[in-house]
Amino acid sequence: MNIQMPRINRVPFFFKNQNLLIQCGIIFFIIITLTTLIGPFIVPNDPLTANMSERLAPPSSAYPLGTDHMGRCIFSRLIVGAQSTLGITALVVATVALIGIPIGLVIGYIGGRLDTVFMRVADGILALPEFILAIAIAGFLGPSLTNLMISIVFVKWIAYTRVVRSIVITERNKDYVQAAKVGGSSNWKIIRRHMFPQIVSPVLVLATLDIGKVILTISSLSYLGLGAQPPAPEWGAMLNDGRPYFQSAPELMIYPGLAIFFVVLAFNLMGEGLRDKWDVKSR
Amino acid sequence: MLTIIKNRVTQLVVVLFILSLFTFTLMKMAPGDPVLTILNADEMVVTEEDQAELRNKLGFDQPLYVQYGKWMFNLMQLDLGKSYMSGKPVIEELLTRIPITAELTFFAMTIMLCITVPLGVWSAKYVNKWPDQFSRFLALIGASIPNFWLGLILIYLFAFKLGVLPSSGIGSYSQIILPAFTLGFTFAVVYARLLRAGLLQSLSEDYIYAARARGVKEWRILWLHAFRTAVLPVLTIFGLSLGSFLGGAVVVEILFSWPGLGSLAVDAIFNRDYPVIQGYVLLTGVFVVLTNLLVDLSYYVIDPRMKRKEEAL
Amino acid sequence: MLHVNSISKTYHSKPALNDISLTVQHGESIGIIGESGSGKSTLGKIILGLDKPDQGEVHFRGNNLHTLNGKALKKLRRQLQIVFQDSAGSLNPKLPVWKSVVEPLENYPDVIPSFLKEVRHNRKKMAEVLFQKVGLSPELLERYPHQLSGGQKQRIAVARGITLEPDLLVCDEPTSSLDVSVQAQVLNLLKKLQKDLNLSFLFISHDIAAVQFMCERIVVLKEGLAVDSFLTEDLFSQSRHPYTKLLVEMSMEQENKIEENQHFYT
Amino acid sequence: MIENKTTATSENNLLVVENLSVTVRNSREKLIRNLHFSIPQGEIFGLVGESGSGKSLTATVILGMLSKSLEVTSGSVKLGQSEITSLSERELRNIRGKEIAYLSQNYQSFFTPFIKVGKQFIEIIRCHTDMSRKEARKVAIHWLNKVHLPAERVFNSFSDELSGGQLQRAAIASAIMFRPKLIIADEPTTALDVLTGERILDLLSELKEELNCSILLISHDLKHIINRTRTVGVMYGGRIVEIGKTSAVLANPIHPYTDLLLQSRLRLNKHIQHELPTMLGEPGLIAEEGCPFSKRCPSVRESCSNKVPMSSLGTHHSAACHLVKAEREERYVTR
Repeated sequence: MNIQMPRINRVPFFFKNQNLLIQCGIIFFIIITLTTLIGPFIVPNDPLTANMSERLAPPSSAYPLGTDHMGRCIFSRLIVGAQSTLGITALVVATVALIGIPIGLVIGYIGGRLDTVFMRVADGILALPEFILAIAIAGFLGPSLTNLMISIVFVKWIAYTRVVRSIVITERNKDYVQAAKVGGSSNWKIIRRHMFPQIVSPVLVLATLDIGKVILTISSLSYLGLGAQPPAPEWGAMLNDGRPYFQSAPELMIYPGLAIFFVVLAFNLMGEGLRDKWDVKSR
Repeated sequence: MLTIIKNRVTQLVVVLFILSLFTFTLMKMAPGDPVLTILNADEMVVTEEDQAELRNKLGFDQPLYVQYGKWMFNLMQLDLGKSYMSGKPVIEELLTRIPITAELTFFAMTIMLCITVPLGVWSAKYVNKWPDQFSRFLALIGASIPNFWLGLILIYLFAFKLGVLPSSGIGSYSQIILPAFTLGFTFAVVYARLLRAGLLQSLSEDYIYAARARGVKEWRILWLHAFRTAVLPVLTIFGLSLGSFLGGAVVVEILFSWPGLGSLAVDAIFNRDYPVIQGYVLLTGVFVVLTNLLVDLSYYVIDPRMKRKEEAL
Repeated sequence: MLHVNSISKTYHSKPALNDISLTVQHGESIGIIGESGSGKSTLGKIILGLDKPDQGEVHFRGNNLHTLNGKALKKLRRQLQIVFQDSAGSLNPKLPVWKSVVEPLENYPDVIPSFLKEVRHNRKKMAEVLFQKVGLSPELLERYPHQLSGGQKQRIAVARGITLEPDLLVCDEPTSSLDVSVQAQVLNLLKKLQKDLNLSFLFISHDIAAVQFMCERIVVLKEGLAVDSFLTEDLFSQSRHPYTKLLVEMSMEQENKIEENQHFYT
Repeated sequence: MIENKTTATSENNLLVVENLSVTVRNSREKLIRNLHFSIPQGEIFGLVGESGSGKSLTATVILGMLSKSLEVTSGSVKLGQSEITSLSERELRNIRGKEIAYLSQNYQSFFTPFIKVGKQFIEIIRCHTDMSRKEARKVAIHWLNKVHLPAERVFNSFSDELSGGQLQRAAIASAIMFRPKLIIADEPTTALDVLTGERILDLLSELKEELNCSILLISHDLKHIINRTRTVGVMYGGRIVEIGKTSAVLANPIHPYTDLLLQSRLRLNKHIQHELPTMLGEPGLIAEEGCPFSKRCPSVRESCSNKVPMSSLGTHHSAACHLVKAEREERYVTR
């Protein structure tokens, strides 16, 4: 039935206002960014200095969250760790989007054989999920953050190309694109003016949600010891460090885990909020 | 249908070829000399002659394409070489681990289904009411929580604090609950949202309205008319996120000391046991491709329209 | 001006058009009638150069439309514009409508349509003039398509169609997605513009009454074949093709019923 | 004279809609206002209106399938003795498909696309009776033959393997299996070609005679239904602005909306017109107070923003317009 139903807002508790999701997310995001940028200058202790006499110390004024198994300040390590985790993630997502979007635009718009070839290649690459690829690369080339980033980028750009491509393919057959062609607009102009605006919001949503996913992937692999190498204060690696002690000192794993959880949650909240606001369908 | 399968299988062969080329290249790019690793050069004195002899035996002195050809030939016969560590054939190592991982995956997926379907249907039925909000809340948590951390928390709670479930090991059903739940939960709640969206979409179709107007019972409408197409987006995403699922399985295996394929692979990485890593990568690659093939084919079973459309072209 | 020379087109091994020929003179309007699946929209697309025929050719002002490339094609395209059926789909949802209207003028900086002489330097002003020409208030300039009604959107599509003062305007079912009370408005507008700008029309429709109102000559398409072609005043002639007669009869039956009633009472 | 209730509830009326109003839940937005009409046994009643007039929503209310975001705020819908608006979901389901049948414009999505048509026939039959699959199949084949379809083939087809005309016929077959009292046909021919559409309407009227049921024929275009209906209601902005014997309405369109709708319709003419008569504005323009058409009406006056009651003219014709009394009455032609 084509009866237009007015949207009714009668949603319980904190989802009442859809924008609230974004607002929560944005507040989190600002806190996180600030922490990342100025954090390293204000941390109470050097995150790398071990002090074996202060091992597994409880929270105190000197060590706000206590110390780890090597007597390093957990709080300082968390703050500094934010920088490496988030910095890497931002870099990865930006690279991926910069590679994926133009390819998707061109392939989707031109279509035909080029598109078929691309889809084959994409299928081939997707047979190697980023996690497995990361394992492969870490396995053959040795575990390191750089290798980890390469493997994520290598697989992830396809997701962006796919999203962009599928939008472009639906849009390019619509009458308004035909009308623009009839009106003498060049292909470049059609891509720039008519296609690009269509992909902005879906790609932003995708990227926001991907930041969370990439953080999770990086920290999982670091947890396995395939990403950041000790003694770097990376959250996943910190969790791995704390593992032998977590029966006696669970806070070693609780704090970094919480940090990861909240940061990812922030980006997910923002992504969900933006998706609702722009009414982006997941493809 | 046959032509479709034929097309897909051709695709599959191409994909597998790329995959094999890729792993072979990576293996050749790997730093360190496998010959020295095998001869355990760190601890023993190895002569040039010994090295040359082994190199010749392994065929490493031949041109790359010959090596690849031989390697491919062996691969066809499921011969992936021998593990540097245990000296056993890689295929044997893999085969002993597959059932262990399969068990974990099977239980995780069962738990996943048991959460996804009811939660998805429930929240679609009460859109924007509290069940829907609850499932949204769960999905946000599920998408934000690192699954190894969830596992750690679960171990801490159930094994250490409550002492009701074992923290690791394999063999009994009580031991499988925590790892399977850890693996299944994060995916289940996210898929539940997808299922909900799919259901809302298909419930708003004109043919659902028409079926209601014909007096068809509500449960038939939900399960026979609406559910089918609602599953499609979930299946698509499942196919695409299968990699993360397998990745999650690796993490969970390590976390719960589950001696499956993941543990094997991680051990192999730290021991630079290249044939095993290669075997693992190839195996998962084949698995992912085959599963996606199944997902693709299931579309045609679920919605016969697609089949006819494709055949008409 | 436009010569369509026995074109054929096949889609998925089904013939969509079979050996169609027609000519359009300057200032003339030709109607194409056909039911769904008759190939009438395909014909429109081929004439615009948006699609290629399998056989035959389209000559516009002496040039073969489907062998031209680049600049020459662009130059020729200026004279060939279109109004689509679905007014909602023919405007970019992310652009304010006035930008859609003046887009063709950006692409042809040298073209100065007679009615835009004074304002050619100013995009917004041009849009205003064009809006006026199709009977829309300038308040609507900044709106997005979803903020407008079906009739308003179709007027905007018409405005875009005439922006370049083309020789030939292809109208592909311009009224069939509109409400009944709006159809007549849009048809009147199109007819008025045709007179004012001396346009040629290729008017594609399934509605025989609309075609009769708009066109001087009519071609009847059935399953990709041109079964009948005649001057509009001969529509009721006995020598029409049986299919045309059937269409006319259907339409007249309803009419007669109304008139019968009106006579009955008066 | 205000139309009184005695005429509306007279014995032979199958469907009686009285004073029906539908609003968006928790808001004041009225989608249907004080709707009032009845359909006698064995007759075809036409409901005409453009987009936003509420004609399809009316069908939804009669089927008892109103979305949860909407609510009936007043009035009643009576089918025979049962009051639709107060039936339980279960009772409604028993009526739907059995006593009230539905046909839609969108023939392509009438049957669920991935289930064979025949299976869906069996489903309907078994939802309403205890027939075995075998018996149900026989019944389905019988009715498919009845609408002049190649029954076996259609029975074993998916809906996208059939043509528009075939699908609409199959839809009709599925609708009449239980000899319903009322068939709601919501734009059954709009999406079809003219010729196919006419044949579908022929079939419907033929079946109506045979089954002695009533039909509610909904359309956006007067010309689609004037040939077929005995009575017709014209809707605008959620209200019926004019209702009466089709012939009387055609001869004396009282409400300016009906009048203009008739005048501005596209028609074949012996002499070609130079300009079509038009009506101002678009169907989205609906006045909140008084006559909903007043924003587009050429003869609008101040009193139009007050409540406009239905006034009767002749025995079978009434309209909600102040002009009725003032001007039109003297011009009204009676037999």
